[in-house]
Amino acid sequence: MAAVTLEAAHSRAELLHQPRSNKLGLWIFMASETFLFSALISARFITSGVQKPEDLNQALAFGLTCVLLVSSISAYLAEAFIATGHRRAFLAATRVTIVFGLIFIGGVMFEWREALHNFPPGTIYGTAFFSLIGLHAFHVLTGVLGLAVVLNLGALGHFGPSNSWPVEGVVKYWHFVDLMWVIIYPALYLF
Amino acid sequence: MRPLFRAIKWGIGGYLLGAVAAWVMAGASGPLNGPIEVTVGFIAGLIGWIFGIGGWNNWGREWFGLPPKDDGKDDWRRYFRFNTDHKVVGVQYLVAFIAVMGIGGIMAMLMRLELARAGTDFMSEETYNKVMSMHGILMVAVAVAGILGSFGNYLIPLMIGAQDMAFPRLNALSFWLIPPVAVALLSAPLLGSFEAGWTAYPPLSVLAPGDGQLLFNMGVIAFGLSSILGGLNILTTVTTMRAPGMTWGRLPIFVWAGFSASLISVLFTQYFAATLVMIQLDRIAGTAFFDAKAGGGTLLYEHLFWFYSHPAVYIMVLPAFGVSLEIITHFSRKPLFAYKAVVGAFLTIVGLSGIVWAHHMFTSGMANYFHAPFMALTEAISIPTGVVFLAAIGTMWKGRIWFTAPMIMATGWVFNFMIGGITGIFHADVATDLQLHDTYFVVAHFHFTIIGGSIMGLLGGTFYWFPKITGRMYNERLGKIFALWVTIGLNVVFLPMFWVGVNGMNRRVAVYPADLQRVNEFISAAAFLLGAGFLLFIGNLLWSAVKGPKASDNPWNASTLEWSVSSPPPHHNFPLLPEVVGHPYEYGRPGARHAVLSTTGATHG
Amino acid sequence: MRREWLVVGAIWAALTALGEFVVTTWTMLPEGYSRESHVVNEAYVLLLVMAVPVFAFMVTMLGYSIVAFRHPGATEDGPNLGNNKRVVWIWLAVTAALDLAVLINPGFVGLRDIRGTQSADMAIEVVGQRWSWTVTYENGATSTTEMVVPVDTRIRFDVTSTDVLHSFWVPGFGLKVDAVPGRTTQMYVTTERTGDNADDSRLRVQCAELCGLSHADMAMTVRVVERAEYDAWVEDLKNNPPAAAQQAAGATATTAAGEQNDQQAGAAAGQEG
Amino acid sequence: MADTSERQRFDELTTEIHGRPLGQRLRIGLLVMVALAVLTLVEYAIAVEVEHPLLPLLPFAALKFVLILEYFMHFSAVLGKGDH
Repeated sequence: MAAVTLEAAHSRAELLHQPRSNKLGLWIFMASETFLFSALISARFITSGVQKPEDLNQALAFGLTCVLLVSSISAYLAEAFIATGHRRAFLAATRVTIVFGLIFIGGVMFEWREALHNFPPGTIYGTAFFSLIGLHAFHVLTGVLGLAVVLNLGALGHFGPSNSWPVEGVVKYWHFVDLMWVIIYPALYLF
Repeated sequence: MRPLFRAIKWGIGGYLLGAVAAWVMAGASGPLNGPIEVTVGFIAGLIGWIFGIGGWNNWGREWFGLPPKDDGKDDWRRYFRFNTDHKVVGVQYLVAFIAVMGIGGIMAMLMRLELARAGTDFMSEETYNKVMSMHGILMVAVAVAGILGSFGNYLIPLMIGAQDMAFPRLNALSFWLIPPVAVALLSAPLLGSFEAGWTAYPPLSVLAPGDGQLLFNMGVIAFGLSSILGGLNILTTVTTMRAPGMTWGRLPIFVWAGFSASLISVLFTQYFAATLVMIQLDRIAGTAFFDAKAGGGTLLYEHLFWFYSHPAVYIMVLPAFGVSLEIITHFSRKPLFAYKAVVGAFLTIVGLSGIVWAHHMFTSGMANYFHAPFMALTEAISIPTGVVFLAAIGTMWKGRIWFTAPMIMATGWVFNFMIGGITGIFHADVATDLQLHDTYFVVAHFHFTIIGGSIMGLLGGTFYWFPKITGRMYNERLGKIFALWVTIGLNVVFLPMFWVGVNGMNRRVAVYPADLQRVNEFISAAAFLLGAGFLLFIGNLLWSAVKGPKASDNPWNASTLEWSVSSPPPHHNFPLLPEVVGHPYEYGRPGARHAVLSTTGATHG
Repeated sequence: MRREWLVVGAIWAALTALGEFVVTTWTMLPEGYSRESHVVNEAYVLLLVMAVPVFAFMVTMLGYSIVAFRHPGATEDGPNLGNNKRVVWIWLAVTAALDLAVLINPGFVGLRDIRGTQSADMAIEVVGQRWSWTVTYENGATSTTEMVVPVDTRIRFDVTSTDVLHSFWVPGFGLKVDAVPGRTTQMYVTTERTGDNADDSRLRVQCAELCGLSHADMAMTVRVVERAEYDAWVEDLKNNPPAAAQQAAGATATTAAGEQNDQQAGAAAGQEG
Repeated sequence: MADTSERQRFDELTTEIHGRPLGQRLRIGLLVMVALAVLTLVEYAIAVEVEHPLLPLLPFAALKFVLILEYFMHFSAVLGKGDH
């Protein structure tokens, strides 16, 4: 009897702690990641000041920014839909997010082919450009993988209004990647 | 043991797969151990290893909607697989890092053997550089994760009355990242040049031929990841998992120390990772971060590197502050003096640690106007550190001091770390630092802070919690001899190093001016004696873990929560859920209690 | 209670007196060859003088507690004295004051003294490469085996590196500065005393920043000589460069001669004035 | 019953997700998106017009940063529910 109560108590305690822990843990992780990005962003300004080459593909970069913005809102919608129990809409929004994420990665690859020619990584701007965009694109890629996992599990019927933490977590991460782009975009293209 | 073999297989398989894939992607020309292949291979191998050891069964399966599988029963084999019990992870960390400390210690002995004579008699300069670099990085790793990984994981949940860490699987992951790191670091000297020291300053680390430096970079990045995840786990655990009534003001001081150190490790470690990624990119992708001709610069590296690596010394010593104050309190049987001030001091140290990095760079040629502010900020750290010393002596004053092995370690910590702290001022001061920087004075200084600060905390904590962890008592007489041996031996070995430092011997050299040989002979002899003392430690613990007398639940009659459960603690930590009703250190007040155990605790949430 | 503090105070005073006596009379600092090294040594001694009472206090408290409050076993508790705000504040004030004192002198004072003015009687170019130093004098003469500098002269070293980080350190001068690829760092030294590497191993240029294989051997001897001897030596070095340097210096050696003579005259005049 | 109060507490802890109805969420999302789009356009326009526009661009980046942090990531929710 006592043992049963104890087990129950333990699982109840877990039920209470885990949502907070997950959320806090993700925030701490994102804070940590911010430092990683800040290291590279500061490296960009330390090595090459506010200099930037003339032959940056501004139109493409602006387009990529818009793509990320759209994917951000679709991710937001995915979270909103699953939290209110609209599973089909959630799946659709997640798919849209993944597609836009992939478009973004494709755009980066296209941009790199040009950039490799114009300002190769051996130049000082190229160094900052390729490392920062590369780091960011890597995060987009992991975000897409996370979304894919969530989509798959969602399609298997895993999430609902009371059980949406994985979706929320991945979407938060996705927004975080967007957040970094908000800084990287002006840092690389506009300043 | 099955998961271990599987992990080795998957790790090697992953490495080969990654290397070949990278080789094909890079045009299928050139050698299979080119820089890109090694890098990608290491990453793939790391993933293979983690999945193999149990990451896949315990965790990865969930990503695909499959139920997780457990790998085996809870017998001794649980120490050799992905185990989510924080106590298992803590023991894994402790044993692994004492082993790493042994390897690093052997390197130190080899170095002292070479340094006993002024010329190169025992090993070539190339070998010396490798041994020195290896000693550096291994010991840095021990100091960074030794206490936080072992006692942090083992004790923080127990001390705050939780069943486990907030993220048990992440916890297991952060430990199992360590073995591949060890493999990478230990094989680095075998694969070509590895001579840039643990600081890996470019352009040397970029230009050095061979794969050694690549593996070093990847290994340290993975270690950084482990450190970040460990810190994240501790921060979250302390914030969300405290037992009812365990307010922030009632946390044992070790928990506060671990919390503060975790703050640093979570945030600043990324900068070290970033610098190593930059070196790696310079090596494999042709970027120009540190290529002066293209406009890059090494000062960038130094700034970013020390932005992590100075706070890192507080990752090393803060947990040891916690351990030592914990020991001093319980063995003086008095409340911790100025508890709130100490907590404030810890947090102040965390804050200050992030804005003092450039005191490592007074000779680096950075702009002169940086010197004065960084000197001022650096010296300001002595104020919060002083509070910790005040707490130590204030607690001992008028106490009932029980002079056991851990207590000797803790008082030795006060003494030795103080020498380290005072000589630190000589480096914070620009005038003296311009002469003393990169000399043996620095070597002596940081060995006093890191051995005196961090390692003595680790050793003292090992004695103190040994009965709790193993359920058996260590040999007190041998423990006392060892504690005195270390406390005194440290001074005998490292005090003369201050002298050779001011007399013009620079660090990281295999040869030095002949007129310094007599003192170096003495240092070497003393170092061998100090090193031999560690056999006493290992022998004592190994023997006691098997044959030692059974320990009671609370052999020290200490008040914190971990002593309220059996030795070793049960699987869920607490047979009855604890509810904290008072401060942890209420010695000398009749009837005061820290916690009561009850079944109703959970409902308070 | 009061007696306890009297004993502690007495031990502290005795230890402090002993310590101060030791650090001020039995100096373990070798004398340097430059004004800057005196600044370093003074700062060093001052820091020791300030550290002694602090150290003595901690040792006294620690030692006294261990001896006087020993109590085997955990059978009895000490008094429930967890906090004393006044003590904490006094402690904070004292440590802050000490910190401030250290910061002002030797901190800022030492910083000012050791840097001195940004002017020099002569400039010497120093290039570090794995694993040797090349020194170029104002007359264009170069040396890779020995550095000779005149006494009583303020010298600016312009230090750079061609490959990896090195650090230009002459222990006898009390200063070092890193040799950074792609940058020129400067170090001002005012020589004050003649000396020879043969008598003092601290008169050597030593690389102090790990630079790979032969880092430890990356050293060259230093001599501080009288002005006249220096002039003769550097002139001789230019006219009869060592075999290795000869090829490098090559054709430019003769054309630079006139220029260099003028410069020397100028420098000499500046010194007299 | 203890269970219902726990249920409530669990819901409280996750209100940021479960609290608002869908319509309100969609409105907020749309508004923020429009704001972000406008800000990005202005950013771009400034960059085209001004040489090295470090200072004028900073507030825009900061504003976008805060908008995403607050409305997409619910940052204040993490501060609001401190300890127990």
